Amino acid sequence: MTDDAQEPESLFEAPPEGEQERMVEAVLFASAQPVTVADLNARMPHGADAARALEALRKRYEGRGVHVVRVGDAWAIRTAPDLGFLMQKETVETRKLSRAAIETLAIIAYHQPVTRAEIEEIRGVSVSRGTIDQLLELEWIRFGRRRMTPGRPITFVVTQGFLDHFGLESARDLPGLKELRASGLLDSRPPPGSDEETDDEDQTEMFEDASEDDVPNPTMEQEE
Amino acid sequence: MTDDAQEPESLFEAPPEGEQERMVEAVLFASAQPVTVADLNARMPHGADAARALEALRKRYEGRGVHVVRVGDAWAIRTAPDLGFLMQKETVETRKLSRAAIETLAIIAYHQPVTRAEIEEIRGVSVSRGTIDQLLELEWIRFGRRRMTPGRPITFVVTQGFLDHFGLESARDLPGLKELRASGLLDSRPPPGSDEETDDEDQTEMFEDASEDDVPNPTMEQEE
Amino acid sequence: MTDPDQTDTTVVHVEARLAAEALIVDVDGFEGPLDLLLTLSRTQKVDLRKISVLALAEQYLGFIREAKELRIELAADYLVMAAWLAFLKSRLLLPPDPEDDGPSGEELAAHLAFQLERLQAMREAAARLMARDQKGRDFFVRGIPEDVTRIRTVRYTATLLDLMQGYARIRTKDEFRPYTMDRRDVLTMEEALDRMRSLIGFAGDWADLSTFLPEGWETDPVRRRSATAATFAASLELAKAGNVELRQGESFAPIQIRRKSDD
Repeated sequence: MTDDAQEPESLFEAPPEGEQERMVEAVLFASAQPVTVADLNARMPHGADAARALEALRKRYEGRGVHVVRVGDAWAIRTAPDLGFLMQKETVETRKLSRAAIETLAIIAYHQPVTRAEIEEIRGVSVSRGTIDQLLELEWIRFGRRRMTPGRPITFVVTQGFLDHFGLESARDLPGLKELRASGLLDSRPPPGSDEETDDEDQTEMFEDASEDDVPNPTMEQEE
Repeated sequence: MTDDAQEPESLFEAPPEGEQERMVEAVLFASAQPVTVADLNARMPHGADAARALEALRKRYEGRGVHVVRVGDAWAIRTAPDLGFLMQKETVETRKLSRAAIETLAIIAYHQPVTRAEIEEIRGVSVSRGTIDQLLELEWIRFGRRRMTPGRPITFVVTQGFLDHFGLESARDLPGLKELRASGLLDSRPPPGSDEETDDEDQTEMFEDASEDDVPNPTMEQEE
Repeated sequence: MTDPDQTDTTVVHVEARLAAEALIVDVDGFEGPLDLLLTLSRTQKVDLRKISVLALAEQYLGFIREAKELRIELAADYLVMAAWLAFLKSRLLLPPDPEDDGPSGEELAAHLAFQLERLQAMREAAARLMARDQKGRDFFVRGIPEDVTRIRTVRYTATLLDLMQGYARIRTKDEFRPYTMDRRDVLTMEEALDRMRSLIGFAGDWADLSTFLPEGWETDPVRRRSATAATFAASLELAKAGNVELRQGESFAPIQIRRKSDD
């Protein structure tokens, strides 16, 4: 800073140091980018010494909630690193399971233990890896035993977590097709003769099991 | 804040006041939007008293390049207005508001909650849809409650964004509000004679207009 | 309001004419009759509270007359206001009619004065508001906001109802399958009969019924079941016709079949 004593009191007189510090503070605060010393000097009134004001400001913010920090060759105000935890907000968002996931889960629940190929056969479409992963992640399904058939495919079964979530004592409490129909969940009338016909012996077994338990299901009533 | 002396040293012990002030400082600096006291308390550790910390912080920043300002029930850090000249780079060119929009805004601010018919009565002309839309878009006004009069017209009120934009702590701090109130100019004064006669025909029409507008708009309902 | 300024009327009238001439060019520049009245009232150069509404009515009516002479199209509301002011004027000038229980001329005049004063006050308030320090012009917000990072946990959920409806959906999908598609895994007796007829010529010796199942139908349990039933029914049919013989060693033993010897 040149301090020309000869120069008469003029428009170009530098503002007092405290004022310069305020200016640097305001500019650093409002700028969308870190600001270089050159830029600060260009913005401040003639004769101001941004570097010195910056140093004073930096000292002033020591130990505060925000700091004056150097970013490359520029300067910015940033939150003190130890307070970073205040900048996080945890939100829990509840979302409905996708239709594919619900159907896959239903098949596992009704037909367990069931292989992926069997799920695909029942749904009539392939089951994406993501759907299975999602159900595994939710801990609603887990791996069961391998099927003792060629290729020894892994099976899936539902978990205790699943039962807890759906308020079931056991997977057998799931209502069978007859009950679903009786409760109006299934409004279609089956074509005569195709009643409860299934593709697979395991399924038939499982399914008959389920419908044998046709004691009125209280859980289901509540759900309606 | 309840301070249970019986409670042993626990996880819930509030941080020291200086620390609380740093936290409030960090959060306010980080946000471009005003932050409510409730939000501050929610983000700070259990037992902290954001309101008290805010008061200390506000004092600390008096006379500095940035200020702690109150905006309705929220707080924000803003640059000191006298340093605006340094900020040409940050200045956002705002759309120039029409005279109608400015007057409508003032009427809403000073008379709130106010119906469209009342605005029209004060200005002596009908308020175009575009004017209201522009103010809504700027988020300077919002829908208030419906007036419990025939047609249940919707009212307008100013927002926190309005207060923030004009540097007002609350709508009570509007310039000249007290004088206007004292002189009775903010009273709703119906025209002499009952509403059915003379010039009131126009008004009745306006009312009907307004209520027609209201009906199909579900957003308004939600706003209540 | 019996006009105390009655003596000024002629002066006011001249001023009003001058004002009206200046204003007429730009009648569209006014925001309605009230705005025009407010502008005209300024020529009285008094506090709006002390304004002479009668004089103002004269001014306005004069303005409208001028505009008509110049064949300027006036919006309906200007004419409505003119009619109303003419009515007001007569109310103010004539002694009150004891029969009429409507508002008095003074009351109407006072309300108009109030409206003008209020509009003026709102305009001043608007000006003061806009003169305040404004965000983004005079004071500024944080340029580099450190956004609160939202750690968003998505919790997926489903109800038992969803589960059951999902299952029901899959099951009914099968039931709705057109009948012809179901026949993919069904061997009809006619088909079995045709097949048996062509094969039976070679079956001179006892052979298991199962060996007559069509190729590929013996592995899949559903198809096997259907094919077995159809083939069995067909063989009964052939036996009835006297073409084949059937035998079974014991209960649940394989059923055997052979062509009936011609002898």
